[in-house]
Amino acid sequence: MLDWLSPAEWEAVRLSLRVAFWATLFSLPLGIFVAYALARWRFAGRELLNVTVHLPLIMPPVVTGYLLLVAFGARGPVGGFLESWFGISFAFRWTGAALASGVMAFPFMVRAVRLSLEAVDPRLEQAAATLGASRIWVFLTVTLPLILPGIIAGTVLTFAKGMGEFGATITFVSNIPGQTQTIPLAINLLLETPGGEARAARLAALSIAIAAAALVLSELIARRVAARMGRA
Amino acid sequence: MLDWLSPAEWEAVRLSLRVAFWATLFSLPLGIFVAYALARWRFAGRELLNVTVHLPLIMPPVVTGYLLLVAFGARGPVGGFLESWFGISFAFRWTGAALASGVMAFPFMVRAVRLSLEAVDPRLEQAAATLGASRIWVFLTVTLPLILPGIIAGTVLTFAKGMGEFGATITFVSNIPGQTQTIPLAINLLLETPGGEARAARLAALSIAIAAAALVLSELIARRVAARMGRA
Amino acid sequence: MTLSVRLRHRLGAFALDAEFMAPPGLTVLFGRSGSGKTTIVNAVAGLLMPDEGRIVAGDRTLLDTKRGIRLKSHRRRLGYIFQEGRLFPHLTVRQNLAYGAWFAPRHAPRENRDRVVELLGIGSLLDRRPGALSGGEKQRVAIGRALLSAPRLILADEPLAALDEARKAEILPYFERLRDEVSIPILYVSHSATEVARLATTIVALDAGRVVAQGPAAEMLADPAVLPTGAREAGAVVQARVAHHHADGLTELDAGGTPLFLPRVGAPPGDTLRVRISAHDVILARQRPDGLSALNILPGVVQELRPGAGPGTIVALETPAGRLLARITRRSAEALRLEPGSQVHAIIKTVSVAPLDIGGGGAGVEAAGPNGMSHDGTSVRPR
Amino acid sequence: MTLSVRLRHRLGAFALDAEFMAPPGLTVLFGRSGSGKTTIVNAVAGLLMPDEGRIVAGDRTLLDTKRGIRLKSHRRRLGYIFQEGRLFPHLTVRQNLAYGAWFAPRHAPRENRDRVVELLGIGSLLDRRPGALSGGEKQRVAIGRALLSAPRLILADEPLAALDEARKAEILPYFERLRDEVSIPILYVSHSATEVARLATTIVALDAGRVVAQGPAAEMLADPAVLPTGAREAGAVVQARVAHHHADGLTELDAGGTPLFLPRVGAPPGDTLRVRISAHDVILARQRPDGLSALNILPGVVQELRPGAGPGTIVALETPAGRLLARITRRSAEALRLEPGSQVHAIIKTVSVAPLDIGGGGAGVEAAGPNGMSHDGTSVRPR
Amino acid sequence: EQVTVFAAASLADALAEIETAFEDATGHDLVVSLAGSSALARQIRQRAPADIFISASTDWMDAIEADGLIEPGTRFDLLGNSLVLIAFDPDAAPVEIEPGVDLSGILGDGRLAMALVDAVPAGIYGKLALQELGMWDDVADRVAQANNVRGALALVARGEAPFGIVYASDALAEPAVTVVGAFPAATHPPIVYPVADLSTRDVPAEADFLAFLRGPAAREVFARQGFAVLTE
Ligand SMILES: Nc1ncnc2c1ncn2[C@@H]1O[C@H](COP(=O)(O)OP(=O)(O)OP(=O)(O)O)[C@@H](O)[C@H]1O
Ligand SMILES: Nc1ncnc2c1ncn2[C@@H]1O[C@H](COP(=O)(O)OP(=O)(O)OP(=O)(O)O)[C@@H](O)[C@H]1O
Ligand SMILES: [Mg+2]
Ligand SMILES: [Mg+2]
Repeated sequence: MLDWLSPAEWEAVRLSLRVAFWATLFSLPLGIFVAYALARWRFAGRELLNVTVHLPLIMPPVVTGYLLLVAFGARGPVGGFLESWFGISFAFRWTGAALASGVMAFPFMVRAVRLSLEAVDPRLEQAAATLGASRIWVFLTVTLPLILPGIIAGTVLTFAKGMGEFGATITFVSNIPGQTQTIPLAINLLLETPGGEARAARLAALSIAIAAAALVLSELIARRVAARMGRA
Repeated sequence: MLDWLSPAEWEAVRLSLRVAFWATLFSLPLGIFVAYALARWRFAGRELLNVTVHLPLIMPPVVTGYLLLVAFGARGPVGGFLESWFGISFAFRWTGAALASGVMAFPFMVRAVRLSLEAVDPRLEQAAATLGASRIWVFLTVTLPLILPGIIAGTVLTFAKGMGEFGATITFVSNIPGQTQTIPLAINLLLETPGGEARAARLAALSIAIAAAALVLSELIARRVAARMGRA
Repeated sequence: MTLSVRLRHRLGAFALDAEFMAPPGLTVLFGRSGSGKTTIVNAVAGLLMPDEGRIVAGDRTLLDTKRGIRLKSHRRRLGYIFQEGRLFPHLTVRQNLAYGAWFAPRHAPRENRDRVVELLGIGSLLDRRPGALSGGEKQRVAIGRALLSAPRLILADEPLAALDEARKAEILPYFERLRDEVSIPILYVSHSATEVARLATTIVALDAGRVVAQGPAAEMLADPAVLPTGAREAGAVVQARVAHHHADGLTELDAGGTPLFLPRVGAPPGDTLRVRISAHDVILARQRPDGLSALNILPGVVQELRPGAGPGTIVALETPAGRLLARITRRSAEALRLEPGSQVHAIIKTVSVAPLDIGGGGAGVEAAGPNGMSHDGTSVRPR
Repeated sequence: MTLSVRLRHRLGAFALDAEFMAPPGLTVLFGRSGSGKTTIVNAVAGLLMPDEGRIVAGDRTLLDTKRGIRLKSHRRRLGYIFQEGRLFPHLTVRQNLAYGAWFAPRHAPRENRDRVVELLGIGSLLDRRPGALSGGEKQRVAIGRALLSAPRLILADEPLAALDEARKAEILPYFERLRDEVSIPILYVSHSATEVARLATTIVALDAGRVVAQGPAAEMLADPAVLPTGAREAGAVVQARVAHHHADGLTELDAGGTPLFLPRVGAPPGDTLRVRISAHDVILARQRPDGLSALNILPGVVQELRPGAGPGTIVALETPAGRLLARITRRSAEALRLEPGSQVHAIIKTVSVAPLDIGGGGAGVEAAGPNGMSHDGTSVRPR
Repeated sequence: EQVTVFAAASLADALAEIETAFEDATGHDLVVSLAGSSALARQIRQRAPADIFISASTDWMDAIEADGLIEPGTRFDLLGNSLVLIAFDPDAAPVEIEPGVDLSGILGDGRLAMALVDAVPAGIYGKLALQELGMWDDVADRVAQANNVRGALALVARGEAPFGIVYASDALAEPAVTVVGAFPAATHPPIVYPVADLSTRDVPAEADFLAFLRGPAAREVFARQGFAVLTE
């Protein structure tokens, strides 16, 4: 079974899982925050934020990758700052791949959470406030549980995107086996070579299987959440 | 102003708008249907459909484009059938670019609509049924208006993706100026050309402006819908 | 049209096992919170598919699990007034009201919209959306929406609970009219004794998912034991003809030859009314008392004494106006030495006949006759 | 603690312009559907920010638009029972009940959970979620949730509307206890005359967003003109001491020296009760009548005759038990030649004192005294 | 008459000039679709409406030829290129590239930017050259593989990688990089851009264009762009 894929390919699988996992983990809280801001607050620059969130969708991935490189590379303003102050480095590392995936999936994460947020009945949040819950507690005990469907959807989309992101990743952190060569990069490599299709297909199948498992799991969780809540 | 971009670039802008428009128009009803099926029906193959819908997200765009090429190309089984029976051809035409964009945006369209669908209070649909509305009428008069937020979100995401899709498009329908060279393809090409960055940036800015306009419009509509509905 | 319902369904720990007949007229489902009223109504509406059951409305079988018949909700032609409004938030009040009419057969007999709107006092709300309505306003729109859908069966789940007394008093006659003139069968859930007394043709009493008693309203109301609200709600319904409207604001009725005074009633002389006289509003005296502020004193003969669990006794009398009930203490019954056959006088204060308790038309009570319900003065209890 | 409210707010075509004082005890907001009751309660709860207004609860200013004070809802320490439940669908009944307690100050005096659960009859529902509850069950959980949040002010918007009479009868004493023993001020919206009569310390009558009358309950109930439900709800509240429980199920009260018989009451001998005697349940006679089934006959002197718009007249009497009201027809008043000073006998049927109308403790009425409300027998009407 | 050319993206600039010149000279309409050689080759296999294919490597042209999609006898090598070592630092010392040079030492802790070493011609040739020179094993795990030569160039131009290996033609076009050494031609197989007339379609103008490519105007353009012109 193990020699079904080459060791380098297994490495790509391992890396993809890691990248997808961390991309999801980090974009989740930020996505919820941005979605909340967009859905609930009226502030100057709201539309600008909204457009910014959608940028990775509008621009070709190469451009996004290039901009990430410019900003988060070792010599980029943000990258340099993070590196020297916090020792966080994205350049040519899997962390950069995770960043690229997270950024590319961000519009979906935000949209999904926002849709759920806008469907939350504000009267329930009011009820919580009259019972003594401050805004943050209302959010944690009422809003957050009620937007679980959106969070699950956003998580799944981000995870899937993390498994599949190619253009921004290769532009930002290039293709370094064992470091940044995720499954899509490996597949791409195989497709660039005449006759590489069969191996590419195997890798794609594995990737799909993983994402499908995550998908089925998410459906189970979502169904459970829905069943628990029923209708009030 | 017009010579701000080259004629070929204006052509790309025109083409992108067309591609994004048709991609959105066609994936909308299909997306709503699939979302409805996934949200409301229990049928054999539901999970399979769900995974299939997410495939464009999981696989690198090149793979999606390649599969489209194989299936919808002039020699592909589906493409050949559509061509000979309905005269619809996707191969190396803007229609193919629209198909690629639509397919790539499909997971988001479906997710957005589905989230809204799952937030619809089934008791309202029941009420409509007791008032004599058959299932299809319930859908048209109650469900559809209530899932407008999801439809708007899905539309915006699909339109934005239509403006930005690169990988699958170039793999599927190549990069033929005036036929399939949309803005992202043109940008990508400019980035391949030494010294093309400035022109690429101009084109990107225009693309972002269009998408931002669409985004702002969608927000206005959504806010109007929300305000009209208030809370019941 | 008779509605016959047999249901068996399990919801978690709650087991519904109910069987009842709703003859033409208005059938009240009566029972404590959680006794299964809404569950039954939902099953009749087709919103709940029971594990087992049969629901037949006239000659239409709505449900028969044995024969695999499950008519879809939208084919049942109902007007369901839900316990919780369920207005369409995306439609204006006007559109909500019009909704059912879109789907009604073109020539179905339908209520006049303007009349319903006026009755419900929602004329000024037509262009608003439900989000901008008060609780009672929502409920009134919900009533209007159901009534205007040209239904062949009305299901009303506590339709008036959120309304003030004055509004109730305006709407109740409308349900009476539907029951009597338009002859639409109505299944009506209510906790209010006044509504029950005023509207019910038939009463079905539920407890923990089972029918504990059912029968014609007149009999059920006369039997405090079967009414879950207790003795206070016992009473008799008498029929009387409007005789004369007096200048001092009183209306004189003719109840089997005896005059009966009420505060001014809208009906013209000659009309027959249905007047509910609550058992606890009747005082009995051995001799005809004099110098009392009460205007209505009816002679009668004691027919039956039915002691209750507490200190009270229900006394059934035969009077010229018909059968009356009086609820007195056992102590008084002994002091007056009452027994079947005793001659007594029933004293009823004019104003103790509540405006809500004066029903228009006698069809409600009359209709209770020819439908197979027991008519021997006791109520029917299943099994 | 006195709650003083002044609000001005515009909602579409509806203009609220209300000012009232809620002295310690329970203040009922009374008014037709759409008159602005929920709007006022929402403003007190901080869920609606009025265009202009001032709300002061005791020494805490909850809102003062002039001074820019707008206390957030969660700092107001309220228990709000909403008109439409608003239970948290993702939490079990148990968690819903516990929700408010999480945020209450640790040492805030709080109700005993088990007691409240038992009172509301929701013990068997604790592990369910709101989606699986009946309408009345939801409402009961909502009541519990508010009561268990250790509130310093209770807002109740038609809390009992969805409940059956028996359940209401069980819950009402609880509100009385909160009012009298725990001394939590309560703002209570209700359409039910029984609830108003039983619970209210103060009544604020609203119409179209304005306060049309306000004053101590005892006085407001005695004045049919100010009560929107009309004359039927007039009545007097008398205080009486439990004297003796008789073997035949009757309780004998001592009302200023005269015996008053009621069906068995729970209170032990010696306790003081608040008994509401509805004006339409009182019959007047010139001579003490004999041989009547009514056990309670009180001598009295007519103080005042107040003719109403219809055929009725309210007669106020001074009796050994206190002030009583009787609603009779003008025709009877003339026949009996009643005028101030006339000696009469008031006849009250034992059972006409409804169980719901027997209140525990006299604090409700007594508390109406020292709060700046007019005490001269007429109600206070603003402007 | 219209001629459609599928050409490797790295020829974008040169072909843009040639297109104008050709159209002016012949009155034909030239359509150029620029993408990766692999994508174009696959599209040709799916009967893309292309008349002429200019590949960046012999592999994909071989594959097409094996499929019988080439007009027999029309294939010829159009251009050649050479590999150079470039640096971000304009003052970097020139390097004589020969066996024994401590490339690893020169890199320090920086990365060596290359195009995909197993897929993109520039990367493949670069890897072969380094192997030939005995340096590959030293630097293999330090190589950052970009999606194409332009990507590698961008990494060096941004300073993310201090050194890179690219084609001479690309290095010439990017002012932000400095050529510090040239790879001897003997260290790698000849770098050629083969061109061929495709058998998928047949238009007379094809021959005109092929002739034009061999002509002096085209040769001048290619030479200016840094290519070695292989035609006589
Ligand atoms: N958003 C709104 N826009 C316009 N009018 C509104 C809005 N919300 C409420 N109203 C109106 O304000 C008035 C007061 O509403 P409120 O909910 O306070 O009434 P209420 O006294 O509680 O009535 P009910 O007994 O029916 O619950 C109503 O006439 C209602 O139609
Ligand atoms: N999904 C469910 N799971 C378990 N029990 C349920 C569910 N839905 C309802 N029940 C129970 O079924 C019983 C009947 O509910 P139903 O709504 O018919 O009561 P009801 O008579 O209408 O009461 P109410 O007067 O309070 O509206 C209740 O005891 C309720 O707790
Ligand atoms: Mg119910
Ligand atoms: Mg209200």
